[in-house]
Amino acid sequence: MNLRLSTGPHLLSRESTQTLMLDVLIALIPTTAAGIYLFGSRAAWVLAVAVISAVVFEWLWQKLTRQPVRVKDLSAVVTGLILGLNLPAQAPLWMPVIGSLIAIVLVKQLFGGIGHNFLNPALLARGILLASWPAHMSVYYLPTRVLGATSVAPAADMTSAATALLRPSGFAPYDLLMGNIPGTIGEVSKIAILIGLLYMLFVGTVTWHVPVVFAGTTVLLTWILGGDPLASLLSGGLLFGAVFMATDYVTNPMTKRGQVVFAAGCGLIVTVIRLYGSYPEGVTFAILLMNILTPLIDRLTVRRIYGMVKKHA
Amino acid sequence: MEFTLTNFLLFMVNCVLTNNFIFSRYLGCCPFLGVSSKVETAAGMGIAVTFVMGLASLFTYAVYHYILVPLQISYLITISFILVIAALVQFVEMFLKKSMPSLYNALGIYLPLITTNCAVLGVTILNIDNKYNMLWSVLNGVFGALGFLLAIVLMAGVRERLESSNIPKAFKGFPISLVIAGLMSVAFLGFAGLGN
Amino acid sequence: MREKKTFRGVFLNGVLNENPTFRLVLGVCPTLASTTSATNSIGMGLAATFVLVGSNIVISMLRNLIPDKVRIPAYIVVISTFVTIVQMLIQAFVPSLYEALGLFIPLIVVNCIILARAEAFAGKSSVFLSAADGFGMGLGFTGALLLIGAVRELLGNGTLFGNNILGGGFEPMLLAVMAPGGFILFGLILGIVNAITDRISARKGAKA
Amino acid sequence: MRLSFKGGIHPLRERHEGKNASKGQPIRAYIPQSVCIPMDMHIGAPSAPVVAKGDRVKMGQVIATAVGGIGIPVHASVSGEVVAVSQKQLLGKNPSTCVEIRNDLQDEWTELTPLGEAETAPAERIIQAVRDAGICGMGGACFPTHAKMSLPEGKSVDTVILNGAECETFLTSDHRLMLEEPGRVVDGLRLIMRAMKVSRGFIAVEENKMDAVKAMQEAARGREGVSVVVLKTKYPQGGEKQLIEAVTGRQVPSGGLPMDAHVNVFNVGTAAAVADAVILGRPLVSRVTTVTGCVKEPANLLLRIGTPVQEAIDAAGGCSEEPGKVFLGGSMTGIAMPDTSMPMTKANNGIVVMGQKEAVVAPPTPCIRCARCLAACPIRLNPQRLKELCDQQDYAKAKKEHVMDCIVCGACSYVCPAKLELSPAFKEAKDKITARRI
Repeated sequence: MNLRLSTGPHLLSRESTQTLMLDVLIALIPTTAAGIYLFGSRAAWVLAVAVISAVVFEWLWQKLTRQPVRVKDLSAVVTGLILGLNLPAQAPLWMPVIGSLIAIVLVKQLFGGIGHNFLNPALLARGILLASWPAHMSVYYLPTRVLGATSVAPAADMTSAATALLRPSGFAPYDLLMGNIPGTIGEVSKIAILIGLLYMLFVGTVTWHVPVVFAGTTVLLTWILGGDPLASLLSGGLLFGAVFMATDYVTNPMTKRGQVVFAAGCGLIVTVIRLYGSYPEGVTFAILLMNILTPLIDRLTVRRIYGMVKKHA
Repeated sequence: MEFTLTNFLLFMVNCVLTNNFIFSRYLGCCPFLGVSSKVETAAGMGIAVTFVMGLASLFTYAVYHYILVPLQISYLITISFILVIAALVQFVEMFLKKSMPSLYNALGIYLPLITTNCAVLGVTILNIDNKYNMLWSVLNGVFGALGFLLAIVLMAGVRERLESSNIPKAFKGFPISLVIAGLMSVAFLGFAGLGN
Repeated sequence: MREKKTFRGVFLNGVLNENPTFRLVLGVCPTLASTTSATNSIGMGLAATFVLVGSNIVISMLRNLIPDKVRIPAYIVVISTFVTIVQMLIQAFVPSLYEALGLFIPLIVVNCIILARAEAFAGKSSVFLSAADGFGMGLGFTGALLLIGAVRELLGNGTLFGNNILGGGFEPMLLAVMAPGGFILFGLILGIVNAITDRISARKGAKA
Repeated sequence: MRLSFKGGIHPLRERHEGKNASKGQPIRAYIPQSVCIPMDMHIGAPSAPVVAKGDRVKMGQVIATAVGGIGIPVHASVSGEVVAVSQKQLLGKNPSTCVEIRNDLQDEWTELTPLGEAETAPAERIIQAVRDAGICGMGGACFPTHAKMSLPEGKSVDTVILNGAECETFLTSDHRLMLEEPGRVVDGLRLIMRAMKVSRGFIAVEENKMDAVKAMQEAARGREGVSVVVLKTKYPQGGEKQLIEAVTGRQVPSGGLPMDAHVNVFNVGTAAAVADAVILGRPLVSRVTTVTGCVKEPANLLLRIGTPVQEAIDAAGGCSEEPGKVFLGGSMTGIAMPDTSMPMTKANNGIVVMGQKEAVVAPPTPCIRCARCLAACPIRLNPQRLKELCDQQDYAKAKKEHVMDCIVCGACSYVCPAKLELSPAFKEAKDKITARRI
């Protein structure tokens, strides 16, 4: 009899990095489907190129540096898909490739691979694309669905008003909810994002803390500062960011208290950038900035452990 | 610029966040890269710099406007400012050693490094170039240094976190630190337009 | 065992083995600030070289006269004198470069390379070798800046020394000439240079 | 309302904590052909054997006497002939002295001296009787029970909790004991309360054993100061510190003992053994052990102390497939054994056989900071951070960040999607810190 020896626990939970990533991918299905439905096949191309190039770069890097290939953990797929969903449907196809290169190699692998990136790879890639090619990144198009099947022309008067932040006339709350507004592929359909959130809450991929506090802070601050709270919630990339990017395990704090601080900080920065900054939308930068603060938040939100009580006399 | 609360706040946001010394003006990179491996030491360095930059702004303002300009030797600005700063750092060091030994113990080791911190000389020259009066000069020095403090502490936090990461050998140390600084400064782009 | 120092040896040491930018990573601020284009890089490099050679020579000449205690302030005075001279020269003859480098010309004073060479080399070596060291370090600095500047200009502008290289179809990556691009590309180039030198020295080690 | 503590996990939720196979099996006795009784089943100095090869012993006869203040004697668990007194390498670090007895199958008891009934036995003699019966913590702790019952000067206890949580996976021995012999358990509790002069006693049971709760409630009816409380099904609900937090809302101070929170916790099996010792005068010679996993007939066996594990497995019908791993205890903290000829001891509440496939552990992957370990940790430590420190061998810092408070429950390792060996690393760190006096 050849018995294995090891210390407990002898049976482990069935969750693995792969299953967690798979759950995120499942949660992204409604958003992906809505994006392709709204923006047409062009959106599908952008997403496909983003995902494939992300996986290829990850594989290539791990091969070239003679590391174990971990493509199967699906994290590169998630990064690629989220990056693609962060691009406008009309982005030239080299942009998702450059974006994936930045996300996978510069932000993730250079720092030691999965778990070691201190910034959200897809978001930083989006930030770099936005700063480098503003012409492509800040011109948004109304979904082809809304314009009619033949037209892919920019919605003339609101091309540069990122994602209708000011709720331009003509966008009823219903359209904001369903995604009949200009924006990136993934951010427009709020209903799809919320379905994804419900799925992740149900299977326990994420807890409510980050999405709710992030969105709540933004709405509250916008209201206090005299903005339109409903529009602040339903326009722009707020929900997509709060649900899928601020919840990234690797780059947000470990404790619940830390996550609340993190999310509130995101909300504050988003509101400030939206109302006073030169960029029309601040979700990307807000999350990135809070990513940078995360190590310090982690240091300052250490939990009081069991037994830190006075000895009873 | 008139001194009002609004101006004060906008100026602060501008100096600390929007035009951060490290992330958008490239001033003070050497200590930023060199003394940012631990959060505590980074904070010590940042505080020491804040102290010196505020004082340096004050003294160089005086030297420029009451000595160099009247004597029409303002071309000696570089040489005189660097000497003022060097002397100031010496003086602060001696002063701290004598009257506040505990603070000296905490900050003393960083002081000699500050003389060659280009942020200090940089801010004093910028004060003159931007024609700030004495108050705004000092505020520029202090807020600029607070931006430096923020940057170096954030940097140290990230570097501490990456201590156990498997970074490719060729990138360990300076290269990865530069990349970290670059990625951080991408995030700081988000503050563009604030405080203007 | 100490090798006898020659002009050539000291010069090459500065350019290659102890390249101030790639090997010693000194003077990061001017490196980042001036490498937005190849032209600016050369301008900054040559200005720094001028100051390096001049201050190295003067400090070496005065090395026995300067009391040890006031060594550093004395070095700073010498260096800042040369900086002021170079600043006036650039302002007079290359106003466009003066515009582009701005604050970073006076800041050559606090470029750690210069003070470091004064302290580590010129303060203890002959005038002749100090000049060689200044030249080597300066050219090493200039070469490194040129490499970074060329990459940044090419990516960020599609040009090299202002000449369009990559054609009309290339959409320049603005970030490369912005502050973040400076940090990132310097970091990447530094890492790649490290990787290459590691490989070369490994090969040398294998041969020996 | 179900009482609980902060943190924790629900292991093997999808397979009913692994308990379904054996929880319906009534306790049945199994008599081994021979036993091998180690002298170091309890914490403290090993007992000193007083028998030699060839001696005839009766069941319950002392075969080794207590050594030191907290030591306890060891008794023959069968009647028969001593065939060897020898050194054997068991699961401990050093070899253990073992007394092997061939069973003559007569089950002839030695002379027993009962003290009296649960409510009438003289209180001041109970602790001595518990010591003489060789009782130590039967939930797995192995700490001599009489020592726990005797408080040092200046300490006081106002609450006794009987631990019937049985939060470990697979185990059903306490469940069956409470269901089948609730009276013994309550008697034991009353005896402990009387001996310690405590007026409040709880019997705490997880809600996945409502039948046992009912049985205990009935048995406790009318008994002075005794109440049954229901706990949420959660691991490690039965950890001493967690149980105290759940039942009393108090916390044991860091580095302290339960009595520093004025509480003492005993396993229900221990209480039953105390009842036997006082009321019947019987020393601890047998205990209920769950044998489950890949065995043909999962069972709750009343086993003599010292029964070879292989015999217990055979008593449960033998392995149903080629075994890949056998461990004593549940799957969270059970101790894997290299071979099944070793004997089971006073603390063995379960024997679990795992198949070849289940025994393969997934290789670790990089941490993704999902923070599941933080949510799981019942001590509210940061296992992710501690693991980093352990990997860097920075034990001084790990100590500063409270690694010594880790109870090595394995909850963090269980939930880790990266399959990192967290709790083993903390165990190692704790051992090293203690050994090197960091």
